[in-house]
Amino acid sequence: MISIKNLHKKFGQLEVLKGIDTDVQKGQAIVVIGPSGSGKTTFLRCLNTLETPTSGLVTIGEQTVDFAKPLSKKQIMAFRKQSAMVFQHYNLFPHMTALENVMEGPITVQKQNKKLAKQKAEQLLIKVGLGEKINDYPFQLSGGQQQRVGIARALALEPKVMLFDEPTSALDPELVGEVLQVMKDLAAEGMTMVVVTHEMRFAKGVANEVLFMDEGRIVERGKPEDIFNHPTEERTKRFLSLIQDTD
Amino acid sequence: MISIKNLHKKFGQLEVLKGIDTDVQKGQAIVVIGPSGSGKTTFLRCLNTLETPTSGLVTIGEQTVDFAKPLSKKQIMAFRKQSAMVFQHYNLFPHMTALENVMEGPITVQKQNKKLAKQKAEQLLIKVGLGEKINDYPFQLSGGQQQRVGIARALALEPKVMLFDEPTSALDPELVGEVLQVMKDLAAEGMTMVVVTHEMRFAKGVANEVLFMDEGRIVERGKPEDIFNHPTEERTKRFLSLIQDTD
Amino acid sequence: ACSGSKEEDPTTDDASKSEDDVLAKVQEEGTLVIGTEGTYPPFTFHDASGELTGFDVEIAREVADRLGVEAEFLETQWDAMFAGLDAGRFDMVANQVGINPERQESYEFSDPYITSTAVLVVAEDNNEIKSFEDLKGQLSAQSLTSNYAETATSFGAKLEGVEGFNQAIELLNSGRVDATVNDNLTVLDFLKQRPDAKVKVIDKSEDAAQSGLLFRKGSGAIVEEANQALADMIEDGTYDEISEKWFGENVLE
Amino acid sequence: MYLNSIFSDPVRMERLVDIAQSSFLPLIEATLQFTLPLSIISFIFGLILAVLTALARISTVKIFQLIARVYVSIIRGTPLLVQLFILFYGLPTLGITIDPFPAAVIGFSLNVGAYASEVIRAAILSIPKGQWEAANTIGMSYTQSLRRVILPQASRVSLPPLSNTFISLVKDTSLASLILVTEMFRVAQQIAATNYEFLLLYGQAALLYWVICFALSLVQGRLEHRFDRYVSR
Amino acid sequence: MYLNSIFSDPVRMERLVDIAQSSFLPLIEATLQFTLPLSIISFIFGLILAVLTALARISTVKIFQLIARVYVSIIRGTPLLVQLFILFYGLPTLGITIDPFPAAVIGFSLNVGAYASEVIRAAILSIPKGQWEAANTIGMSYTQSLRRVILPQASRVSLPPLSNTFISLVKDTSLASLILVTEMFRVAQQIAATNYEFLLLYGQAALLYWVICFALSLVQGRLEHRFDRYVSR
Ligand SMILES: Nc1ncnc2c1ncn2[C@@H]1O[C@H](COP(=O)(O)OP(=O)(O)OP(=O)(O)O)[C@@H](O)[C@H]1O
Ligand SMILES: Nc1ncnc2c1ncn2[C@@H]1O[C@H](COP(=O)(O)OP(=O)(O)OP(=O)(O)O)[C@@H](O)[C@H]1O
Ligand SMILES: [Mg+2]
Ligand SMILES: [Mg+2]
Repeated sequence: MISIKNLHKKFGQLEVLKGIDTDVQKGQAIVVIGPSGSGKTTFLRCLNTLETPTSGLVTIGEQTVDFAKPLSKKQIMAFRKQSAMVFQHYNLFPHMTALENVMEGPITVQKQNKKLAKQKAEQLLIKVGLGEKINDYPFQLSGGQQQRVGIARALALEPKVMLFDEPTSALDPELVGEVLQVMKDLAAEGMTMVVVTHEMRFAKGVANEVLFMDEGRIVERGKPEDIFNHPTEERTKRFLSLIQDTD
Repeated sequence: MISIKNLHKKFGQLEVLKGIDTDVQKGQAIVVIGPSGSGKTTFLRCLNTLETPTSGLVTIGEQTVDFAKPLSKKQIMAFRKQSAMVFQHYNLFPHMTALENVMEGPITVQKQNKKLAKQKAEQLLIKVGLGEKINDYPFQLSGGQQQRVGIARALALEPKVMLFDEPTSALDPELVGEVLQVMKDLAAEGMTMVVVTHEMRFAKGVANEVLFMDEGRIVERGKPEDIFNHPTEERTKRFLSLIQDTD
Repeated sequence: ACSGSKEEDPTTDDASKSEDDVLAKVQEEGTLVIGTEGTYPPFTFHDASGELTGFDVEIAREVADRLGVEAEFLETQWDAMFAGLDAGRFDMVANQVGINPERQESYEFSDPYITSTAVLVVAEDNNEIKSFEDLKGQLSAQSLTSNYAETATSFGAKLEGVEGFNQAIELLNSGRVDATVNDNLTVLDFLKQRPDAKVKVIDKSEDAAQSGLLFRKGSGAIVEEANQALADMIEDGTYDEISEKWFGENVLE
Repeated sequence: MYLNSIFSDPVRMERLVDIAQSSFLPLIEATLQFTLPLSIISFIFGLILAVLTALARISTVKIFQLIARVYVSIIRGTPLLVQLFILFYGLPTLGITIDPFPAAVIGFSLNVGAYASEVIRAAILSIPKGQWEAANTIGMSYTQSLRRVILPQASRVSLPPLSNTFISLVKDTSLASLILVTEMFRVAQQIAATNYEFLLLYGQAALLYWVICFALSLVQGRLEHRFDRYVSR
Repeated sequence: MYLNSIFSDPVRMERLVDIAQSSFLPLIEATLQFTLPLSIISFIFGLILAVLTALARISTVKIFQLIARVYVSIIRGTPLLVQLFILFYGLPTLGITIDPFPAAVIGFSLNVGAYASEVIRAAILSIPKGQWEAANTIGMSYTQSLRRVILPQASRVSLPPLSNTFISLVKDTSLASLILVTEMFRVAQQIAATNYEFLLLYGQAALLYWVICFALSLVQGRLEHRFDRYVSR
């Protein structure tokens, strides 16, 4: 479903991604961990072309793109359509209700029939457990509810792959569970997912594989139980000792 | 060191604290946990009179205040001086360097000698591990470093009690450790501390007692091992299941 | 409003060629566009019904009639009046523009159609100034470009520069200046409107100033035509009628 | 002081009341006929210009940035009076003659465009980057993001400063008399010129301006209220 | 058009150059003697007034709020020209006579005070509540918090809009001629009144204003740079 070859990203002089090679099978849920600044967010954003990679050959779904070459807007749009992004800070449109947020993509961008788009949006909101809140504005929703709207908004685009960038790290501890539940359900339904998170409940319980990034490279990759219990790399060990209970 | 009797706080019609009774011995570190909106922040803010309680008899250090009665500015100032607050979002003064942030209270408020205040501030910054960063502005510091400046700024006031409101919850996971370390050191030195946190590493490893709040009341109180392993109240159990690993 | 008639005329023509243009243009369009302030009674102002009227307005209208064209008045401030004439927004200005050598350098005047004398105005309770001779060392409010400023200085007055008579009167009223020298007809009109005003006319000068209709330099034949029209008006009594109507006397000389 | 208070003089008092009464109608007429239409039309054109200028300033194309900068600098750096003067009396020497009302609209629109562009630029920049990204991520083009996501939110932020711009504009229209548009303030001057009650007439004009501003603040309040639908307090 | 371009007429061209040359000195003199001092002094007083007004608007004391609101509404709602007129020609009827320059300073300060108060109010409100609380927590009084924590940060935010206010002020000082202050624009008018080259002189005046604005924008840039010391980019 995803195949990445030698992905590089520079910001000016600063090389943030130093050659990422990896692929993700259809229906897999991959968790990416790594220290702050290691390039996790940049990696995800490159997959959704929110950042344009400096070079690299990336396939998502049916689209393959070589970022070393100049690309047309159309190519980028077609490539971007393959995936959808869920942000750490939700980034809902504050001037639209939950329903309008979810309908916006299908209607404005994909020019779908309004009535159908609305029906589908309602179904998605019911699916993420917000059937009662469809006409609320974001400010009226808790963080966990907002993030679930964010997920529904991404799902409405019917992407092949869902990208999550620390979807629960801005949430109150007791609200994390409800968002994780929605993500677990998605994984169970066979959605292909790339998730940047330090939430061990998700990494251990749901992820098919864990990817450890450091300094713009994938340092280690493996099944969650292997990575967390027997990391082979020194850097992985050091990092895990920082984020896990030490006492 | 702290004694609280029947503390109430209303925001208009909304009663947020519905009668808090508790006390904290000198040198103890108390952790407050509880669901969002239960009143933890409001409780801490009342102790520092950032919010004025509606009623209640509170003693901190050498000052006792009855909030049912009208209070003079001087009384409030004297009472506030007993404690110092560390905020979730650090709230450093962005236009001052780390050193200036720490010196500001002693110099502007307590009218201390500039040279002495500077020396003391430097020592405090060294103590929290920032000896190299004293002339950096907050934006140049990582979250963990900023929070440590926040702690130094609070310590510079030489309070009897330190109040912490979720001091690590805005931090990247791998930066949490460095702030917790400073707090542990403080506790070891015998500082009296009230800490609102969901950081289990601190609650389990350092706290003398854990206080569980819900809906404006203290529902349960006990040693960390008791609360976390054998909570007696149903509400406590439900809450702990939400924030701890369930799988 | 001002384009049109000359399209066939190549604009690259030199200045001398444009000499006769104004008359031709006015006749072709059938309107004489006249710039005026509209805020200077009794010469050019709006009556109670809001209509533009006044001595200068009627004179200008009569001139247009005699040229066989419509008079179209456009109103604006003093500075814009000159700029408008320069820019060809107006063909002529009728606004009590005093004839003096400086202006003649840049513009053309018709023959004078009014002569006014200067009067000295002071506050009602001012007993120190009794004649022009007493102006010495006193502060007088004057429009610095008017001929009256010269009159005032010639008697040794210090000047406070103002934008017009109205401001001079306000200054006199608020006790900020001692006197102002102005045209007697304007002052008369003011006193008619504001009989309660705490000012008085204390002296009248011998010197007289003349005003004419103002044209762009090189307006050519239209100036002569206007002069002819003025002369005819004086000849057949029309001028006298208008003058009597506004001032109760003949103000030509 | 040698002038008695007008209140102690019943004759003068009566005269003032008479003048005030009879002059209100022409003043209101001129307001409705020129001051308001001129303000409103210029404001609309000015806003369009302002959005374009703001986008040019924000854009990464250097030449757009430069044009926008020069335009804003010239308009803000020189008096409106002079701009109108040049537009109306200067351009004809270059063969361009514009009628008074259109010239006024052009002049005032250019003015609003420059001032408001800074407001709108700041408002657009104040919208969190995440909003652009969210719009991008659901596949919106630049124009779509702007129209559906950014500008609606920027309107909220820029409402108060834009209402300031409008207030200034309304009062600035008094300069239109310079280019032959007999707007309300000019009418006040015309009336005062015949009865020499400048203080009174200017006061009346000020009152009318103030009423417009007050009405505007009500409109602003309603708009803010509507926007506040989606903003927590 | 029937007027030929001035550029094709060497005599006229020469005359214009002569006039331009000889008038620059008096214009610059008037700028230095009146326009700039008037602008700067009024701006300083206006800022003080603006801070007080902003604090009154923010305060919880209803009567302060009301006074501030009425003041701002009146000043913003009525033309500056009328305000100066009333101040200078109206007050004497009540027995209060103020000299031209002080009257101009009072008028312009009141004006700046009203406009800038809104800017400063917004800037103060834009400082996160956490800053007040942090100041409180280390024991600062209201005044200390304001002076040491809030205003320094608010200055950063309000610098661009305040420089707008200053630019407007500089140009508005041309109204001071109404109350006998012979500022630069008045000098331009006086010179033009003798040679009737209004367009030229107004253009020169505009150029001088523009130079001031440009200088201001340089100062603003430097100040922003200084503030940016503690702001990440
Ligand atoms: N737009 C940008 N311009 C310049 N540098 C950038 C930009 N975005 C990110 N960087 C830099 O790239 C590096 C990687 O950033 P990135 O956000 O991908 O890390 P991350 O692993 O997501 O970290 P975190 O856990 O803090 O979210 C950092 O050094 C960051 O400063
Ligand atoms: N200034 C205020 N005005 C009105 N209501 C307030 C105010 N501050 C807090 N509240 C309300 O008081 C209740 C308790 O808030 P508080 O912030 O103390 O909870 P908390 O336990 O700290 O929650 P969290 O874990 O989210 O920080 C909430 O319902 C909140 O909405
Ligand atoms: Mg990241
Ligand atoms: Mg809290």
